[in-house]
Amino acid sequence: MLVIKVGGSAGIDYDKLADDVAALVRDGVRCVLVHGGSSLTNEVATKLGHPPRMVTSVSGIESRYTDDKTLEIFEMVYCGAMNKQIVERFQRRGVNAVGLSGIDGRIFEGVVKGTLKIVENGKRKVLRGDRSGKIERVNTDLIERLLDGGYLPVLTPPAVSRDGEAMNVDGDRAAAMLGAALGADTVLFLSNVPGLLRDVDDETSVIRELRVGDLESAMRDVAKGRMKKKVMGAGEAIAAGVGRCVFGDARIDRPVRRALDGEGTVITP
Amino acid sequence: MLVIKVGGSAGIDYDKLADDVAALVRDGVRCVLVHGGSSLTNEVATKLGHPPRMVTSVSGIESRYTDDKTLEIFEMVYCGAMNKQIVERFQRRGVNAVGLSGIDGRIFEGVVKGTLKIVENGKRKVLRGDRSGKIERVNTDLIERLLDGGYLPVLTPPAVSRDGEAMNVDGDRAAAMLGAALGADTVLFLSNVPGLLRDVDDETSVIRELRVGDLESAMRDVAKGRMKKKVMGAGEAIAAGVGRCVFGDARIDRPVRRALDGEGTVITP
Amino acid sequence: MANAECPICSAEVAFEADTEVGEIVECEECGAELEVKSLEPPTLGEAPDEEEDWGE
Amino acid sequence: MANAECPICSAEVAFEADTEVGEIVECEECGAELEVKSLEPPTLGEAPDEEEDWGE
Repeated sequence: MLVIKVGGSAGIDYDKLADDVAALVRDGVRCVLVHGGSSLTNEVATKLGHPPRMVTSVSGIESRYTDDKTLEIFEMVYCGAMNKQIVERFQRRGVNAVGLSGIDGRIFEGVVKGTLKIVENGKRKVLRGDRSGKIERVNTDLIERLLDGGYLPVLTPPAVSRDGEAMNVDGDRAAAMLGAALGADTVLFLSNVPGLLRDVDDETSVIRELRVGDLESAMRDVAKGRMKKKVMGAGEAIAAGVGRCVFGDARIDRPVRRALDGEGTVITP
Repeated sequence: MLVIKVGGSAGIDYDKLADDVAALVRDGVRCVLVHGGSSLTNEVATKLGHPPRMVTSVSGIESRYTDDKTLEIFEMVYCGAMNKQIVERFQRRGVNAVGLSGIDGRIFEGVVKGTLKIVENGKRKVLRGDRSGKIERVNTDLIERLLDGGYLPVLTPPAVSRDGEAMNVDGDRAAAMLGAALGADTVLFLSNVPGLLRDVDDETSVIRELRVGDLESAMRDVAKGRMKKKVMGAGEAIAAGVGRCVFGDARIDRPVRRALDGEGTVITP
Repeated sequence: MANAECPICSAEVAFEADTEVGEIVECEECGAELEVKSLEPPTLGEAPDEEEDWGE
Repeated sequence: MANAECPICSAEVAFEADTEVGEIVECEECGAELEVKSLEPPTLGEAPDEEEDWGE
């Protein structure tokens, strides 16, 4: 079982990804895809006159302040444009994909934060009405029904809270927990960087291997911004029994195959 | 088995609908919901600077000219905002809904038109690049898996062509064919009118009953605009074995229950 | 006024001043439904056949 | 400068000129983390506790 998380930032080639995953599915590999959509969301939100408001929590982690209006735009892009265009790419390649958000079948279930403590213009503030949250449970029944039926699940945030409210969650963390819940051998995190870079500005400075014990220091000293979340997610996946995680490049040919062969940052227990 | 099509025009109360359908699901009725989203699509398309272009075919039927950009906006609204907000309403009511488009699992499969013959400013024209199409087959395997798992399928256009391209289709026709494919006893068409009106401007002029034999004349003399498609859809559904179709009002309390009790226009073989 | 040749019976078909690309015109000789392919040079093709269909 | 009462130890807490609603301030007496509930009248409440979390 293979879980593949592909980012939503510019520069990612979804056709190359679809070619590679379609080949794996035809070889009988059970795959589940999780995708993002952040850059298109920023574009559409700005055009609709509700530009994204990124906030940095007091513990230094950046996230999108998700009020009701933002969540609707988030759903339009992640669950609408991105999800269905990725599903369409697979249908074109004869792979019967099924696109779902974490709300559907309560696949990603958790707790809405509601309030966030942020730092803005040097001031510490409390921010309410944030419909972001944390996943606590992955309900795999629906995914297993799809896999048994020969379908390729293509999943996306948002998730759902226990009392049924849609909530924005981090896609990397969702993929990590999904991998753990499905007992995946490998979880791939493909994005617009070749792996965890020692020097963010030098794409050749990929750290080739990490043990789960090294992640703490990698989080502190090396990982920046969104990569922090990927490292956190990978750590959790491996702690929950996933065989290995690989941070690979989603801009190259055969991105999945090459990540499986170890091209990028390979994290093992 | 009950198929419920609810329109996307303004004035429709999705909370009342969700209350009613949730009660039916709890009573053990197997339901499938199909929804539209036209009015929100027009709004978003205009804000994004790609206003909707409605065209009238040479045979007098109005439809949305769906170029690539329009299809993306269509997916954002139907599959993103509308679908997930309806699914969320059910999750809040403890009903485990699963939202899908016709591309997912190739539920709605058919043929892309590509070219359309329209009348515009009095001139007859050929219009190309129209990603609208006609459904020829409903693949019910995925829907049956969901129903067996106790999930409530919440479906939406677009559909998919044989070679895997997303295509815009009429939701009413999709619901009619779905009802036929699932062998539904009843297909409800709920919209912002109380039924098929003898006089479009008089909401009390609901035609209470119609036999499938009367539909031809109803199409010609009574049904206007979108209602034409509903009448066409109903005729096909009944011809394919559906027990009855009811055109009911989606703005009232208990809209499903009251349509099932015959409130609106009831069409029988 | 520009003229173009009917692709079916090669008769001369006159374009109106406000004829547009994509417009459907009829050949007065053979009655075929033709589509204006281009204005410069004036070219006609057979119009696609009638397919009744709707979109949402 | 406006003052408000600390909800924990009722000490006086001074607001800066640019203090905003929602801002987190510390009570110098008991060190509690407080949230500025309103400016007119100046009111403080306990700040929600630290919950580490991320959104996409």
